[in-house]
Amino acid sequence: MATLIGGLGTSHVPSIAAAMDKGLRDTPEWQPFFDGYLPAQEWIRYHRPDVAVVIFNDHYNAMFLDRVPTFGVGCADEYHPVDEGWGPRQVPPFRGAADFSWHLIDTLVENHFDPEIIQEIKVDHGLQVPMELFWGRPENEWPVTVVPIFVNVLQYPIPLPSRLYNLGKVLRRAIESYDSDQRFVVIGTGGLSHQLQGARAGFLNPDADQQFLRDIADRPDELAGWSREKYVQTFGSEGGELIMWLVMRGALNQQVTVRHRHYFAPASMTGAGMILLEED
Amino acid sequence: MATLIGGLGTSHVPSIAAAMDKGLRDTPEWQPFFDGYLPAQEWIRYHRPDVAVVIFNDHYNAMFLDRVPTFGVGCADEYHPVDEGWGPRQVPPFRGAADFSWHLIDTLVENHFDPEIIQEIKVDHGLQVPMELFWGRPENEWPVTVVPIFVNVLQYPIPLPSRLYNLGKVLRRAIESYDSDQRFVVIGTGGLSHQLQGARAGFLNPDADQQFLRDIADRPDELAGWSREKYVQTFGSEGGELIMWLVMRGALNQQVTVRHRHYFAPASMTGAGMILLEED
Amino acid sequence: MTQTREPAGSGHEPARDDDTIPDTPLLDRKRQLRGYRINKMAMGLGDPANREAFKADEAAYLDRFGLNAEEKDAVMRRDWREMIRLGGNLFFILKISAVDPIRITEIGAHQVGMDHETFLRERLGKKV
Amino acid sequence: MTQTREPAGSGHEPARDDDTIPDTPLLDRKRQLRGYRINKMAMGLGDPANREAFKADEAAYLDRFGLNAEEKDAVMRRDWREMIRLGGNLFFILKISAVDPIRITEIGAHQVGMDHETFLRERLGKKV
Ligand SMILES: [Fe+3]
Ligand SMILES: [Fe+3]
Repeated sequence: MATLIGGLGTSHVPSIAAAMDKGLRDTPEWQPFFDGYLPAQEWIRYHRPDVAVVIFNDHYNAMFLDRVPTFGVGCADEYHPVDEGWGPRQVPPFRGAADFSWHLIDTLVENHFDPEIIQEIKVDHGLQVPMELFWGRPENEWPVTVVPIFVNVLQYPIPLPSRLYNLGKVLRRAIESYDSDQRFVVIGTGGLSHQLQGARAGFLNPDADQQFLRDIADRPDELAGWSREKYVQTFGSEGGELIMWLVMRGALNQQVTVRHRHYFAPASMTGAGMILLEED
Repeated sequence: MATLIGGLGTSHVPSIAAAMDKGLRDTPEWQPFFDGYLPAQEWIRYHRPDVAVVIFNDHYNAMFLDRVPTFGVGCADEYHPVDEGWGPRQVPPFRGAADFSWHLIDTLVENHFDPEIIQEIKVDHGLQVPMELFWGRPENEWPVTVVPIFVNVLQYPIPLPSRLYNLGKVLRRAIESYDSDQRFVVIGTGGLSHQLQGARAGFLNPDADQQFLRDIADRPDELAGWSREKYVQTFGSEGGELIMWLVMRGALNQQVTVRHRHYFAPASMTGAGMILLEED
Repeated sequence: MTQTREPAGSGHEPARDDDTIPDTPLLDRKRQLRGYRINKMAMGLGDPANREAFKADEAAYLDRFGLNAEEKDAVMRRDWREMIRLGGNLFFILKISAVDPIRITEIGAHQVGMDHETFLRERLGKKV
Repeated sequence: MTQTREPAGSGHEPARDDDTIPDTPLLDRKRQLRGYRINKMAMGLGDPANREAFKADEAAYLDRFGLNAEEKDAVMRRDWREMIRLGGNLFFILKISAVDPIRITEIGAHQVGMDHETFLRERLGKKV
């Protein structure tokens, strides 16, 4: 049976991608941010996961409002970077773990979830940035396959935080029942606090961000019980996407150890950070 | 609060549409089939529902395999007939009950369902045929608005029958909590037994069909407990779509009265029929 | 009409031997992956411009969707049984019958390996 | 950095007065219905050919998506606050900033009604 070796949470701000593309990694403005990811990169190099399940949202690059799934699971062999307006970024395509994706979809449907089954789609910074932050950008090929889970966190109604937490629990069941010796990581992405629109634009909440980085490890049930409004109130209109970390957390055991935690604000207009969790 | 005045079940075979288009309604081959719908048409004329919630599947006319939602709810103002290969049929566009659709989507998400939110889409015979069978084809405008619920009954994994039955229960909750004096009918479509492909093509099971027309009224819990395989085994590969009637049945009270029931086989290659249920 | 009609012993090999339910090709994972190209090509026939292209130069139209030789051959010969075996799903390939008419019962008979009359009589219980 | 930054009293009317959370335009039902055209137009800019069309004749490009006079005006004046008020969502209209570059913090400042430096300092806690 497959093994879940850990959970990662991270921001996926497009400015991080732009900073990498422009070679700003080691500038005074960005270096502290990127350096905070070094321990996680080391952990990845040491543990070499085979599959990354990445929970993120498309930011209206690959999907339009005509059809918005509450959540969808990619089961393609390959996911190419999408054109977000500047042309597709020069990142190698992501290889899919299609066999597991189908197993996950089967498991979800058997457990009363209603995924969209996605066989052909491109991926935006929401998936690209986390992959680059943890694996670095490879020359040709990614050393890991991916299972993208797309969540609607933009068009209302967005899913309940508790629903995403429970989705994580079924994801774990799928990994544990998957007949394979592959090693899995689950990556929740998005956030932390930011608001890009309205008269409250530029809203940041570093204290709440840091509290979230503690609670996601120690009090996930509490965070899963929050209302959607409370997320938006606390983390801003776009920061509400933090609910996607609950899928990652739901996939892990109740007891976890925080291997690494990092926070930096603001990256562009966003409270940015990451966490690395291992089960006890 | 809105009122649910009854439930309808019916086949949606494309040959029925073709027969109407070709003026074959009163031929010896088709007349007995169409005459069986007269009592339901009369019931509709007498009760004048404002909104029809139609549960059906797209037959790969408006959606491709790139993105297949387990189920989706239309919330458009208008749904035009799609081109199924012969050009769009000359049927007036269907007016959407968009306000209720959004209320339904909200209610579903709050009740741990994961709909695709559909704002722009065309509809195929799966919706057209039931509407024509019950309302007749209008000159200009339909006298009723529609809420299309699209269900994946073709690409595996298809949803569990029990999931669709529970979807019906939440649909009822949405109708009962909808602040309006509108009158609703819910229409489950598809089936009955038929198989269009493979060496078992032409499979029909009239006895099971007739049993289903009894059990959907009296023993819905039992039918909701069947496996997907049992549906396909009993009703054929395409007949398995009968699971969509469970949404309609789930929306109704436990105790119902059968106002009318009709069965005819085969319509083209399909066991065809309908049921009209009122709550006691 | 009898309750369940067994497939006639037509001597045909079944379309696929690992179906959960015998002789019943479901659009399951394996089949639809295999048939993705055929199905996408057929889906395209919902667009009038593509129907014209199909009529004007069928081989070129099929090439546009990357069909391999086996798939092209099955489509061009209107071998419905073979199209299904290759992963085609009826609701897609039915659009070919809109361009190049054939009754659905003939498509059924062809898959079963019966002549049309026998199919109507034995499977559908028609008096012919 | 303080825990919560209150919007400065800039004298601007809020973008919308019925937000559940003040000054926080969510892509809720009303707003996205209103903004459907703008958002579809902006989504189109993910395609290089559309970007060229937008650059070549902006008004014609906007007409193609049926924008009304008010919407066209907001886009052509790059009035970000107004585009959002009209139902535009930032992730769509951000694609305009790919064609006609502007920093996202400038878009933020514009919506708040602050000059860029003040926005960076007061909202984002930057030392400028
Ligand atoms: Fe995001
Ligand atoms: Fe159907």
